[in-house]
Amino acid sequence: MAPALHAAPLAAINKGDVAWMLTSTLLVLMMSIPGVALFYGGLVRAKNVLSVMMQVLTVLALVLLLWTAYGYSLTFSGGGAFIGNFDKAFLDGISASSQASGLPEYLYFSFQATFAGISCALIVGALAERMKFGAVLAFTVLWFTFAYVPVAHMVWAPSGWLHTLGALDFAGGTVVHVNAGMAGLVGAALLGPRMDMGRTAMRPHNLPLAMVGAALLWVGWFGFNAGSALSANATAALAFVDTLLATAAGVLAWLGAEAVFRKRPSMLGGISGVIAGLVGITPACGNVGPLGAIAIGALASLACLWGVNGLKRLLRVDDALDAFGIHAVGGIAGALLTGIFSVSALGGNGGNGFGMLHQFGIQALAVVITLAWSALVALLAGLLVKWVYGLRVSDEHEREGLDTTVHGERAYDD
Amino acid sequence: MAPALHAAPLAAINKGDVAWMLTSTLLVLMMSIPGVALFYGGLVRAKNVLSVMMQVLTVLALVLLLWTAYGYSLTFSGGGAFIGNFDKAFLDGISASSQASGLPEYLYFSFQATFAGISCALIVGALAERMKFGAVLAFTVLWFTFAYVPVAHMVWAPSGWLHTLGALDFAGGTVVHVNAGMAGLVGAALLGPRMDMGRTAMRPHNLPLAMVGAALLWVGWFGFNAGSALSANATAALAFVDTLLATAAGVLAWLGAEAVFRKRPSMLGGISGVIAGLVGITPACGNVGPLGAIAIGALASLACLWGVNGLKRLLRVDDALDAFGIHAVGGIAGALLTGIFSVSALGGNGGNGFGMLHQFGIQALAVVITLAWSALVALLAGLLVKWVYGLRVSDEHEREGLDTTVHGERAYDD
Amino acid sequence: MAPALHAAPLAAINKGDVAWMLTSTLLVLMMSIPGVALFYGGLVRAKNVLSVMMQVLTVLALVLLLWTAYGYSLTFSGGGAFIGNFDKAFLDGISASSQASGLPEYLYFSFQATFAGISCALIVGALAERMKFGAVLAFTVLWFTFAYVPVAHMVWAPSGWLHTLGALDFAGGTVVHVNAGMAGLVGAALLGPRMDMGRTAMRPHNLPLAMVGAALLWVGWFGFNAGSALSANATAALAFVDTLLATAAGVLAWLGAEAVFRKRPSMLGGISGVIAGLVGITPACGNVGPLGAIAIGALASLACLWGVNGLKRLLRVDDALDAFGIHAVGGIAGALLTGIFSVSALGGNGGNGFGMLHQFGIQALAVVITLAWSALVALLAGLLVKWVYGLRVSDEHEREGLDTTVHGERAYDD
Amino acid sequence: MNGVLPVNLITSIIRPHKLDAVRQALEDVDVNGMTVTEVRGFGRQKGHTEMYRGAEYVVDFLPKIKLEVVVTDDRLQAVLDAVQLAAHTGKVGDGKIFVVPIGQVVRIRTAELDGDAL
Amino acid sequence: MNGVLPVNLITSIIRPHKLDAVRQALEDVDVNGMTVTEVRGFGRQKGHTEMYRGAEYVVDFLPKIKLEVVVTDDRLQAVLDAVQLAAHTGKVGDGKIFVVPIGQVVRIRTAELDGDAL
Amino acid sequence: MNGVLPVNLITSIIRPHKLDAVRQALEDVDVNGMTVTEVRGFGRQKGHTEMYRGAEYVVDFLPKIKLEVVVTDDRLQAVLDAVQLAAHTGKVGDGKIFVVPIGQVVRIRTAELDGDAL
Ligand SMILES: Nc1ncnc2c1ncn2[C@@H]1O[C@H](COP(=O)(O)OP(=O)(O)O)[C@@H](O)[C@H]1O
Ligand SMILES: Nc1ncnc2c1ncn2[C@@H]1O[C@H](COP(=O)(O)OP(=O)(O)O)[C@@H](O)[C@H]1O
Ligand SMILES: Nc1ncnc2c1ncn2[C@@H]1O[C@H](COP(=O)(O)OP(=O)(O)O)[C@@H](O)[C@H]1O
Repeated sequence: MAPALHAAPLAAINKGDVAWMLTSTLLVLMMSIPGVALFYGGLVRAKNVLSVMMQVLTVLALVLLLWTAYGYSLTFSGGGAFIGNFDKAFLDGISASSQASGLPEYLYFSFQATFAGISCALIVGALAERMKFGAVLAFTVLWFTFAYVPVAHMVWAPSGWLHTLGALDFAGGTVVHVNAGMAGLVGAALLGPRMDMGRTAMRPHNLPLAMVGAALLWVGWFGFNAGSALSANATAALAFVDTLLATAAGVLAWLGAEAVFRKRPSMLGGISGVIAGLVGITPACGNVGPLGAIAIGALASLACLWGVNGLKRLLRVDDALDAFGIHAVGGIAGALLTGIFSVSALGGNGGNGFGMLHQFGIQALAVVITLAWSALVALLAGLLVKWVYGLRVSDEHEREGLDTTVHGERAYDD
Repeated sequence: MAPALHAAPLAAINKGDVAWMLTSTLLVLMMSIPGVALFYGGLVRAKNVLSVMMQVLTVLALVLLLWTAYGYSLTFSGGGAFIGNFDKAFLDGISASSQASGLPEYLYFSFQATFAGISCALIVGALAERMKFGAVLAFTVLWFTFAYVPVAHMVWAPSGWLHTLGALDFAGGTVVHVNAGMAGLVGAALLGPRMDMGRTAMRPHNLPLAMVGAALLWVGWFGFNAGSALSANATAALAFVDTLLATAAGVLAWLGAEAVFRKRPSMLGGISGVIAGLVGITPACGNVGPLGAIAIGALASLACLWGVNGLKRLLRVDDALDAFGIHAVGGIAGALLTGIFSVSALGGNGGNGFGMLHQFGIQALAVVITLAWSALVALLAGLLVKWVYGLRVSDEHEREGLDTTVHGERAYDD
Repeated sequence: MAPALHAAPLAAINKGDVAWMLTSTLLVLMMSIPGVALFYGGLVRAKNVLSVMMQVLTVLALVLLLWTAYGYSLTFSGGGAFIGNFDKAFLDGISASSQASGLPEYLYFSFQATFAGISCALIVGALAERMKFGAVLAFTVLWFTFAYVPVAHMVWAPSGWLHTLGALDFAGGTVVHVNAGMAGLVGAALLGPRMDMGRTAMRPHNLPLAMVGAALLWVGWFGFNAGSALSANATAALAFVDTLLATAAGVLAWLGAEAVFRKRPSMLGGISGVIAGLVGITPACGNVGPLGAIAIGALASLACLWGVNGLKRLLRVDDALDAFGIHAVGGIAGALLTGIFSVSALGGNGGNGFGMLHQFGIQALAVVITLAWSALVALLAGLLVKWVYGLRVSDEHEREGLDTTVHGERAYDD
Repeated sequence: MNGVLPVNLITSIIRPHKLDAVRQALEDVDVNGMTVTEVRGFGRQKGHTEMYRGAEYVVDFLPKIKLEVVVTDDRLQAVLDAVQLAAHTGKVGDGKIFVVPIGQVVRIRTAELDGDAL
Repeated sequence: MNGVLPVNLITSIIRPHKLDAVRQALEDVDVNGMTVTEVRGFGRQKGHTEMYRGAEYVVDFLPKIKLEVVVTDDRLQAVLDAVQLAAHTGKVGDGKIFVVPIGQVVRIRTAELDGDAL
Repeated sequence: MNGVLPVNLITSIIRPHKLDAVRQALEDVDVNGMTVTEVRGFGRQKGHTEMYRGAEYVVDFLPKIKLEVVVTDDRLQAVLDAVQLAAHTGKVGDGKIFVVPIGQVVRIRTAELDGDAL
């Protein structure tokens, strides 16, 4: 994502840019609801589908307002290396005629707001089927404030530390996916596994629903990736084609591996490949060429396949819907591969001065910083919430399901 | 919504505007199908889900053709105070090069057509689960002709009475929501309550479906609201951010109230808050600032919470899916609050000459006129249809469900 | 669809065009997933829903990569009458600054890629519920290579044979729908009927799902049709309004016929009317006026109603989800009617030199060529796959359902 | 203590929309426990027709509710009468009641037996 | 009138895809009423395996159909034979038939009893 | 061969989440066949409340599992004990076990009868 430039507020705004960014913003909103809500909702058991959908919706709504209150300002206002300032808190000083990055600032604000929203919504997947509703909200608010906002500032603000180091993260692979996936892992570890874990099968209750969610995520992701060009220009077109092809490669890689190793390629595998390919190409989509995108999509997909199998068995954490196994692992793979495939010999737009090894190092640094920062904040936030309010619902509520016990309703009826 | 200006048909059209309005138009279409169809379909019992979806689809198709035949012309052609003329009936005189409001007229026509479509589709919710299919169509056609068209003309045509009075209704809070909600209430009163009302629980048969519907309504509503700027400009961006934040506030207000008063915030509450916030901000979104939008979203949501509880018990009408309780109540709240939050001291763009009390009066007048006009037309239309054709299906059909008895099919099978 | 012009690569690109075409491309992607996946998924029995969704997703992913490898180049590069060349295979020579048809070439490439994807995905409907997964993929790849690519070249490339003859196919009625429908018919005939055909009812397992699919197809089809203008201009607006109204007419025609002949208008009928109207208007939408569009929508719908009833009984082929009965029949009706309603006396933009009879002949020729070519390729491809790998799953797998036996998972669980 | 009385399983196949009425009638004769299953019934009553893409056919099974109540002998007749009255519409398809003598009943919670277990 | 003959409840657990054949066979021996329930069976027959994100396991219950038919003694054997033949595939998992004597039958519509109620 | 022993149908109504434990307990006493139905139970145990747009009400039926096992007389008591123990929580709503003597059993696959059919 291009950094927010406030230099030329009086320049004429191109309506084609505005048209595309209005569309992109609603596409990113659509990724959260219904996208993630459907994807996660379909993957849990029928007794908990409303609870995850509620968590996604409420976290989104909450973060949109917090973004208004201080998130936007702390991220994009002011010149600190680690955090911004409060000058634009509550949209102070912004009017319909304000501009940012060549767009009406309200639009730029909205676009960025939907990124904050989906980042927090993604975490819900790791915590599914056992966490108190209030605890989900509290945990998310703390993480948003102390992890999302500073990391976004460090990576995207012109003065941000990682930005000045030269870390490449076109659309948010590190800020969004590595960041959120790590928080999910820590949260899930603090929560402990679901009570029936290992004893009964925790099958998705409605895979077609999850498939629709994944499909809408793909569609919406064009807003996320091509929208991060902040303009209807050639970079947007590049990000678009990269997003299209990396995802196709992600699907085929996952299904191919399943066909070889398990004989039966699965729907859950196919949609996991969709997400993995999308996550992988996110940091790279403005920098690598279409063939590089295909490679990244396939490699990220295989990395995530390992993430939800081998790595998951190693970690022994009940990351219920694989927020870490897909978003963090895919995000790490993507960030590192961006360093490689951006080189012009591999079709990237890295230019002459681009040093693959050097860039790889910076990318790795950005990943490690993000992982560490996010994990630390998630740990402290989770412990605080546990101590003050408690993290888990009672066993009886967990057994009966969160829909009836926490929200007083059932998903399905005759 | 800016009035249709036909003054400068030869001016160059900006392609950015066209791009955004093409997108907006399909977004508003998406609000009806699948948006409203899903939202309503999920909220009824399983034996009636197809019937409401059919009603939404058929009403939409019918109104699109009637809009072509005479609706557009009577609304936007001619200079009357209460109604237009037939000059553009059947799109007479319009070609691909015609312009309206700075857009290709075919596009302007299409955008407005989708507004007419969703207004009529909304009414279906009040009448659900017991009305003859033919009666729904006849009732809707009459109401469209004698209520929607004149009210839209009065509010949006440059010569329209309420328009010249200065009523503010940026995207159609009065024309669409108050208007349709009132028609639903009258229709439901004429129909009588569903047969099991009060004896058995009429639970939503599929809340995830309704949630997806609400989510797509939110996404599509950006076409409705920001599209009403008719241009990819700063006003569209303002309407966009207002629509984003008001809805978030609507969700949190409803859930907060449920958490306080019932201990258990619900999914149905959350999605009701989505719709309530959206309805509330609709008339205001081109005029109030983001903080005003948050206030309006929250207040409209609380008003609707009362609308579907306290008020509903008062009215004793089986408005099955709360077309009145949410759309009319939220629309009224929004229309009145527009008068307040448009003032520049509260972040609105009311300007210097803007008198809050004066505007509040005009807004109230527009609401009252719309309520009265819509109620009268709905009453006469309902009585006529009842007399000529009958309104309700037989008890046996109602008991077995409308899907099998009216449409000859079942929604779900193994 | 306007042919790909590569003449002026250095001309300034209009960002409004780019904005609309980015949007259009993702809309066409959305037609495949979730559109077609939902539509087909809802219509099969519960034990096969994942299998059709998998086939749609995997075919799409595969074709996107094949389009990159050679499809795009063979279709749009080079000046042959029947096929292009390999100059742009693997996007050779294309960079972010390349242009095609006034757009960034990556965008033009992506837009066309989604057309290839949906064409192949449509075929899946005819083959549903009994075909080996690998056989679906192999059959599709062969058909894509030897039928889709040459027909698309013949119709859309400036040097293509049917293009130079003057065949009108604005958005792909012949290339996509006639072509794919015919392949489906031949494939289904080679496969043989589903084992319970005629003995048990093969009811749709989830009509609301199919309804959502149809609704998203309608929404996405604006990208397909109005996007085929390749610009946010007056032609796009014309294609838009035509697509809106033809579909409305398609719905009402089908439901009207059902109401008259069967007393009970059905949801399956309504959504079939949606698709029929859309298919019918596809070749015509840049050429006929709105009233012509209404006529075409209604007539194509009635033709398809016959296609899935009378004609289907005649053909005695188990075209499971009516890929031929709707897409080919509707496509043929649309192609022929385009020849008629393009005449300016009927509101079309045929111009003075336009000869209705002459054009009708050309349209018929294009249809016949496409039908014959597609059938031949499908026949050879099907026989080859049958011989090498086999087409059908075992009876036991078919009886138990393809979801568990081929993909190792079930769609629904508690 | 009615642990000595013989016990019967009364199985009723009824119309789904009659469930509430039958439950009420059973409560009125002081039967508060029962188990309900959704079943499909074939019988004299014929179903509606459905149409799908040209294929029209009669649905020959109909949704019914199976209601199982276990009671001691002394209340058998009262329950039979209650169900028969409450589930009655007089049209074909009202359903049947079957009575089967039961050998033994156990309440899982308390391990009480037979009449005491109800 | 066969109101005096003893009555039996025949419960058959069969493969779902055999339902149509069994129904046909029952009609052929003039049994037109029956009640059908979707059940899950555990037994010798083993289910397929399913995989979800790395977790692979055997599904140990299988969908079966429970078919309940009430007939008088004179037709019992004919019904048993009809079901056994029609539901037979010869592979593990074909299912079982249980016969339980019934004390009383009531037709709700008419209050007819026992054999007359069928 | 235990074809001569009397046979019983043991029907247990249990809590859904106890199904796995009960199945395990049955396997431990060498019972490997059973049939399971999802049912709804009314009884002393009261359901949760649900709210929909202002309407709040108690859900008075509860999801239960009906487990049917057919065994010969010699194993009846072992099965009863196994189920009672495994399904027990001690709270209201644990459910019941009913035993009904069976007249005849047929294994469809082999046409074996009675004890041999199990
Ligand atoms: N012989 C039978 N055995 C088991 N169930 C039966 C039998 N006959 C009827 N039923 C059940 O009773 C229901 C009603 O029977 P039906 O013949 O339609 O009407 P009625 O009970 O009024 O004579 C059927 O749908 C079926 O579920
Ligand atoms: N002891 C039993 N009690 C109740 N139902 C049983 C019993 N044994 C088997 N069944 C039912 O019969 C079905 C078939 O039994 P199974 O052992 O798999 O094959 P077969 O009947 O061919 O021996 C099971 O799925 C189950 O529903
Ligand atoms: N008289 C009865 N007849 C049939 N089923 C019963 C009867 N009483 C209880 N049940 C079943 O047993 C379940 C548990 O009964 P309940 O009274 O709630 O608790 P408990 O078994 O602990 O006394 C009920 O939900 C119902 O399914």
